[in-house]
Amino acid sequence: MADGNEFQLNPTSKLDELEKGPWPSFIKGFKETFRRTGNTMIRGALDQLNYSYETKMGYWKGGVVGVHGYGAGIISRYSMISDLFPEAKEFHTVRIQPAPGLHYSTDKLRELLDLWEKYGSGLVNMHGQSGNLQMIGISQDNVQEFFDEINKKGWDLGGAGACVRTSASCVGPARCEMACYDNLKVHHDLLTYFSDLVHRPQLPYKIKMKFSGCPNDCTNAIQRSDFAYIGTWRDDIKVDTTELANYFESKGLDYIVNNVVTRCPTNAITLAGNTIEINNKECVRCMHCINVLPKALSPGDDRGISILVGGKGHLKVGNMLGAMMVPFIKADTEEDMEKLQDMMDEFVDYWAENALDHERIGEFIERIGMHQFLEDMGMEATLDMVSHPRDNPYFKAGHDHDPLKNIQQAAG
Amino acid sequence: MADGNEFQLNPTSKLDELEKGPWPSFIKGFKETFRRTGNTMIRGALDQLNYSYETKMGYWKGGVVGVHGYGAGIISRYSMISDLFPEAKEFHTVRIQPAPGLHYSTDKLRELLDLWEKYGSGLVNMHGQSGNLQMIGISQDNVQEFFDEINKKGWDLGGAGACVRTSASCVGPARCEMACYDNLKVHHDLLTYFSDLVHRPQLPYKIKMKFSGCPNDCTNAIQRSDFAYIGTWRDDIKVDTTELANYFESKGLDYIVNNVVTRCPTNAITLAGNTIEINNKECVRCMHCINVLPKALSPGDDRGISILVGGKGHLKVGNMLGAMMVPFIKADTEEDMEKLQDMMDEFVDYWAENALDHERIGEFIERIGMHQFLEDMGMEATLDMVSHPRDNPYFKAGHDHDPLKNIQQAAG
Amino acid sequence: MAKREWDTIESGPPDHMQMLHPVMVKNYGKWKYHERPRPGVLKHTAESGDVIYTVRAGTERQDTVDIIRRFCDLADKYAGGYLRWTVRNNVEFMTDSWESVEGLIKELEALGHPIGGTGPSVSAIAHTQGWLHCDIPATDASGVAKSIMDIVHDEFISEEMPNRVKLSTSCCEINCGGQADIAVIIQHTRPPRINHEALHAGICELPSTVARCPVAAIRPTTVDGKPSLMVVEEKCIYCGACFGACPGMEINHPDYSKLAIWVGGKNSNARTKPANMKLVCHGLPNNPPRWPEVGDVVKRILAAYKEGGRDWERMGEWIDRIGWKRFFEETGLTFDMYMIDNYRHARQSFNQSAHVRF
Amino acid sequence: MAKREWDTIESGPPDHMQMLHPVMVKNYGKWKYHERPRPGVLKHTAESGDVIYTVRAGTERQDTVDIIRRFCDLADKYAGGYLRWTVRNNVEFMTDSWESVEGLIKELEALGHPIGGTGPSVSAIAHTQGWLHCDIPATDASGVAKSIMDIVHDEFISEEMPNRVKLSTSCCEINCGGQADIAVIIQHTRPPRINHEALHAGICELPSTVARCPVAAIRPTTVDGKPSLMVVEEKCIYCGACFGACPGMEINHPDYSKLAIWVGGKNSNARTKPANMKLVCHGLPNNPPRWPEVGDVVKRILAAYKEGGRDWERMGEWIDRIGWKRFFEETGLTFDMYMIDNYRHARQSFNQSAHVRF
Ligand code: SRM
Ligand code: SRM
Ligand code: SRM
Ligand code: SRM
Ligand code: SF4
Ligand code: SF4
Ligand code: SF4
Ligand code: SF4
Ligand code: SF4
Ligand code: SF4
Ligand code: SF4
Ligand code: SF4
Repeated sequence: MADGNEFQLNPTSKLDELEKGPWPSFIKGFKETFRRTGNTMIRGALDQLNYSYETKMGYWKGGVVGVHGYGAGIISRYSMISDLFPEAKEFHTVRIQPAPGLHYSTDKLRELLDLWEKYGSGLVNMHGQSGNLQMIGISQDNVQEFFDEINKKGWDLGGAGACVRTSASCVGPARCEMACYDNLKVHHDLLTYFSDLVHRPQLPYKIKMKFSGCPNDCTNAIQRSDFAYIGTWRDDIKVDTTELANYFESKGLDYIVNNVVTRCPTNAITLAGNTIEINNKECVRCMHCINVLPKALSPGDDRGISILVGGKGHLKVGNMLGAMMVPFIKADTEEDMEKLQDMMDEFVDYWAENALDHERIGEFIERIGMHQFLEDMGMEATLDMVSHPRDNPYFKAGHDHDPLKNIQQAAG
Repeated sequence: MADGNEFQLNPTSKLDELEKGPWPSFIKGFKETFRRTGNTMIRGALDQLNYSYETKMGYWKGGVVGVHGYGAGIISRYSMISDLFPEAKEFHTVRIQPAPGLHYSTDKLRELLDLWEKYGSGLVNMHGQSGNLQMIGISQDNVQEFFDEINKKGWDLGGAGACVRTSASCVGPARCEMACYDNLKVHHDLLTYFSDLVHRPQLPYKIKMKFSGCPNDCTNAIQRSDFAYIGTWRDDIKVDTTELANYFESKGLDYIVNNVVTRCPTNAITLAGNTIEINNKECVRCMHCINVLPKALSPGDDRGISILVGGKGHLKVGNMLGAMMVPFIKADTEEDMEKLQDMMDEFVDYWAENALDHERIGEFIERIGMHQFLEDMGMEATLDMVSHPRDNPYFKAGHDHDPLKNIQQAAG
Repeated sequence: MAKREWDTIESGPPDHMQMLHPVMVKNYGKWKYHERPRPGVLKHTAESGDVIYTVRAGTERQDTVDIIRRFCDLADKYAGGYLRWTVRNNVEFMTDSWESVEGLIKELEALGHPIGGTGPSVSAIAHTQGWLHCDIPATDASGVAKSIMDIVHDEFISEEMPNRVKLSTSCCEINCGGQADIAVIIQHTRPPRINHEALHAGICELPSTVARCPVAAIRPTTVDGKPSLMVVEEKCIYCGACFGACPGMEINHPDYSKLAIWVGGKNSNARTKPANMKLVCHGLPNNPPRWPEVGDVVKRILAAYKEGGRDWERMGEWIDRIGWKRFFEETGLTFDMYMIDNYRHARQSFNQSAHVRF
Repeated sequence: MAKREWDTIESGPPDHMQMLHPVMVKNYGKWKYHERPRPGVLKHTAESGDVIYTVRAGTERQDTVDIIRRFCDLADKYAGGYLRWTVRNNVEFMTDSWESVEGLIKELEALGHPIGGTGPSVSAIAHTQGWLHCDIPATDASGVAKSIMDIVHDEFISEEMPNRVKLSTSCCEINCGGQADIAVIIQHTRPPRINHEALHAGICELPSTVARCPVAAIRPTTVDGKPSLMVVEEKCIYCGACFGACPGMEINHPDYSKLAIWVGGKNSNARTKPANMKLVCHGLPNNPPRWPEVGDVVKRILAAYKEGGRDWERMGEWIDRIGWKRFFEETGLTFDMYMIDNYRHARQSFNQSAHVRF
């Protein structure tokens, strides 16, 4: 520790290198706040981090820190080398659920910052990859009080461990013309509905939901969440013919052909003289043409959500992308929301009862097989769920199946 | 058995239905030959077959029948219901290797037919799915003599069981302008080289090779053989500009655009006024453009073979397609042929020593992993072997790998 | 049997050069291009300017010496004494004279052999041994083949499909018939019943039977005090692999062995990579001697493809373009849960995207 | 601690409606289209005709109360008292006046926050906790992130890429950073060393550590008479999953934990389906504080893509078009055996065709 001046940093020759360069430097930021507040936890953290840069090893270990009544929301960190750097002996993170879409008013945010400066290090992570507002660096002693204070102001903790996790939403209808459902509201209501499971780990493993307003999937939901809610539409793409004509005029025919017509994944778009025609039956709702011509094209009016299940990270099986399970569900009315909640309850309950420890729902489905899953969930198999029918003969359909029923009905 | 007339068939009411219709009827054929020869084995076989049609069950069981010195080549069949149909009590098949490409002279073929009529049923299968000339229906007593007689005339048995199997070749350079190597010769020489392994089962399981003159793969080699030899070329597609111009004239621009330019899998073909240009670096040797414009385009002059390994049928893992292992190998000179033989020896020996019982080479590679396989075989990994690099992080490269070597060399 | 006087010569496959028409010997490896003057006839032109015509005809495939001798007669008369078979069991006669082509066509047709199978036609179906010879079949592939070919006969003798259509049929799930644009394959619908008597009689090697099961569903057990096998029914996937290893694992049944239809297999590398075929119909009755239900489904699929496919588009490529939903709509077939893969690589076939057609 | 007087309200996420600029509340769900007046600035027009501008700026991501308060100041001054963050940790200010846009840009730039990350630019890198906070990291993702963003800064503030470029970096193989066009991820290059002392001290649940291993390489054993674990080295795939379950399974090492580069991840459904990223470089040294070798490879990849990609073509789509061979040629990277998959679904990545480029 530096002698004399309590606002004096210790040498951090490695970290200092990260103050250079045009991109904003977190090291600069940390030092600034330390210099203003003299919060020694920051100095300790910088010292330990610099030591990590020298030795190329990490020195935090976990433990159990929580708030009254909750089992999750705090990531506890104890230094393994507190003999060297006692100032950051404890350095827990408080995960706070922000408003869906990461929208803030400055007054609400300032309240939070002030409390954080009072109880914690003053370091803030905006945001964690799951979507939490992460307050980094607090000692156990302060955790409960800090929580009580922010909870009074309307903030709640997020998930960690084997529970429903904090969700992420794209900006959604708040500002995006592509949004096909009110993902902010669905996020808000579902996470509130699942509060108990957010705060009290009682599941085989984590569950993440992410809410993207459209198939551009600006929250990376399909890849990063067990349940990806992707906005979509069932009717035809809306065409503003005046704006379409404007595009033809301003961008030119070549541009439209090379960037729209030839880029549709299913060739659903054809050039028809000086305009384009969309065969909506062939359209797979990929968003591309709408992205290129946002003034002229927009999602249809019969909007809802596609739900993909089973996305997750690398662990054990390599990256898993979510797979289409519910091609279309409405989320307009309170009744719709109840249906959605019921459906989610069924998914979660079924998984929770049958999964192994540390088995995400994607892995679970892979283990028990899609047939078992669909049957147990009482879901109908549809072609939307697959890229193509099976290509191996190992299935057990049973001998009472009548493949000709439909054909005969159609004929009869 | 019908009374009185030894040339009289028993009733086969089910099979008789198969005499109707425009396609040639094998039942008609069988009956015809029975009526001429009175070979009761045919009648017995028809009776048992008709019984199978009635009961919807098969009634053959295997056994062990062979010829002196060989362990393979005969598929033995004994009737399980010889009390009902004693005339086809024994009904073995002799698998004979035809000339590569299934080419025959009538004199050689007639010799064979005459001997077959003498010793066997007179029923012939041209050909089995692996490429054997199958002589169906002979009793054990006659097998050795029949074999000796045909062997004198230059015919040899094919494979069956855990051995190198009879191969198949497309018509090849004998009649096809697409042939990029002399697949008939390579087939002939390799199978002769492997004769011992064809005749004496001493491998973990079967090995099939198939020889297609070009990537049209008219023998279905990639799907149906452990080693698929596919003709290919390394230099540029040859263009006959006069014929190309003729096509433009006779077929029209639209036809060329819609059926050639837009159908190249890598967009290697561009329209350039009234002709096309091929970017041979982008060409993946798919054959399509050559197929559509055979007069104008043909494979380049630097020709050779791509070898794909691991194709096989459904059993255990679902259909496996062969995977590219040797992107290019020459097969022009005797030296080339020796190299090819040595390489095949290495493949076969390595697999034979390490595979489990009943494990095809594709399954074997899947079990031990491609890294082990390449290392043990001393083969270099190339991008031709994959559609794309790995997408999961579970590999063990070791820490002595230097990824920057090549970059630095290039720079230095 | 008399004492053997002949010493085997392990001669391998005969030399093909002695089996070729002289024009083919002369121009071996020097062909320049081909044309199709009419369905069933090819015309190959060599660099030398020489021409060889090929006449292709459908056969019984399960042939006889009489049938083949007749082909030999025709080959002698019109084709210099040479002939060949295609990988799909069609017979081919090569001649350098157009008159011979006409003679061949006339005589072959008179004998009942359809001329065709070239270019964008439906060629002869690849099939397997079935009840005629195999020890594990649940149907008769030859009969199914004949029944289907009768139906598609007109498509064999014409060239009116978008691209070549390859059919196959197999009499057990092993599928010796191979991948095809449309394949008809036996499908088992319940686990094998174990014939303990047979097992006690020692006809099977028990450990290798156990090892054959892809899902480890077979376990050693004791029945009546003697070693036998049992099947864990929940695990068993009805594949029938054990039956190939051991006849006591009785998988076949007149009613419970059904037929399934697969589409979109592709072996060539033209345009798209080779592709496995996909299940589109299962549980069809195994209904000899004519299997009308199978024929009906095959016809529906061919009709839809013929109508919708573009030039050079193989069955699977056509479906990829229009999407599987429309394939099912246009053929009238019904998608169901069992068509969703649940085997080892199942995840790869899931729709891992928000792409969806409404 | 004093007696608690507050009863927790499980309020969940706050209501977003109270967090929105009035123009956004008014036009909620009624936006019509957007434009990008300049890099880093969006203009959304509502059906009502209302307009809202967005100014997007890069941040430290590991922020402080001071940094955020400055953003609040700017939001109060120019954006009605509202602001938001993007999923990539950029901050966004919304305003209905163009003057405010200009003011914001000026002040943000003065504070060192680059304006950009919109449209076809390289946006801010998604990264993870690293040595600053996580208990299992082998590097410091924040440092790698800062070092890379310094290099690509010019591509953040301009829109000159073929399409959006998303970067990520993760400090262990678990990859909390996610799939990206280019990802930099820790890669372990040897099995964990087992700290038996730690295991004896009871810091881990042994059975759940055993269960965590994807390849069943961990076995219970006894060391010094006490229960511990061992690793079967031939089986171990160096994934480090066990370390997450048990700190005694020491996978990290200053020299043997390396960095690997992955490309072509795609999350959107635009045109092509979402895709996993692929390994293109591994064994790069873990070289703080600036990781120059990593930066060099990232630069090469970006340069090649910028040069060769077509409009709207994402990194992976570009590579699919030109082929992986040319990707390696154009970036100067070297393909090797380890880039061939050998895990569970490896076969699916093999070239199961005769398609080959020479
Ligand atoms: C004779 C035969 C080879 C043999 O040695 O027996 C053969 C001969 C020719 N094939 Fe083939 N193919 C033959 C079986 C195959 C097979 C395998 C099969 O039938 O099981 C395939 C792969 C099928 C698949 O992908 O599932 C095959 C895929 C092709 C293709 C690629 C078609 C495509 O677009 O996918 C071509 C190219 C073309 O059509 O121009 C081709 C082209 C040709 C050409 C035009 C080559 C040439 O220039 O001479 C030959 C005349 C074809 C015709 O019928 O119009 N041949 N061809 C086979 C005839 C089978 C039959 O009797 O019907
Ligand atoms: C005769 C033939 C069908 C036909 O009518 O053409 C045939 C018939 C049999 N096949 Fe086959 N297979 C025949 C070509 C094939 C093919 C196609 C090919 O070779 O191109 C395949 C797919 C390719 C492959 O090898 O995987 C094929 C894949 C199998 C398999 C599954 C192998 C696998 O690993 O998936 C078996 C089962 C086994 O070997 O245990 C099998 C087993 C059998 C057995 C030996 C059944 C048995 O295990 O007892 C059949 C003997 C029937 C008989 O009584 O003659 N047969 N079999 C074909 C051989 C004729 C010939 O030699 O020319
Ligand atoms: C602000 C943000 C959502 C949010 O709630 O935070 C957002 C906002 C918009 N995205 Fe996005 N996307 C945002 C993250 C993403 C992500 C996820 C990510 O960055 O990790 C993706 C998926 C990335 C992937 O595929 O790996 C994403 C894929 C897209 C696409 C599809 C691009 C493509 O062709 O693949 C579009 C369509 C487009 O570019 O027109 C899009 C379009 C848009 C539009 C134009 C939508 C609109 O009409 O308003 C927004 C302005 C974009 C701009 O920057 O020009 N957005 N967008 C995110 C900004 C991130 C950032 O700071 O850089
Ligand atoms: C903080 C955060 C990284 C960041 O800097 O943003 C993070 C940090 C950790 N992640 Fe993560 N993950 C974070 C987002 C993710 C994401 C991205 C997402 O949620 O969109 C993923 C990929 C998606 C997924 O869930 O699969 C992710 C996949 C994992 C996994 C692997 C899960 C898997 O099944 O593949 C683990 C390991 C585990 O859970 O056992 C893990 C575990 C961890 C742990 C708890 C390490 C551990 O096991 O002790 C890390 C705690 C670090 C710390 O000290 O704060 N983290 N983790 C992110 C959470 C912040 C937040 O709540 O907002
Ligand atoms: S996911 Fe769709 S609705 Fe949401 S921000 Fe992106 S483009 Fe807009
Ligand atoms: S949204 Fe996508 S699939 Fe639909 S028409 Fe537009 S580009 Fe084609
Ligand atoms: S595989 Fe090629 S060379 Fe052989 S017959 Fe077919 S097209 Fe000709
Ligand atoms: S052979 Fe195939 S890949 Fe090559 S140029 Fe022709 S169509 Fe394209
Ligand atoms: S498909 Fe099955 S039943 Fe038919 S011949 Fe082959 S192994 Fe025998
Ligand atoms: S039918 Fe297949 S899965 Fe069932 S016991 Fe036999 S081998 Fe095993
Ligand atoms: S990537 Fe690994 S080390 Fe980094 S934060 Fe996530 S779990 Fe921790
Ligand atoms: S590093 Fe991975 S593979 Fe190795 S022992 Fe640990 S969990 Fe198992």
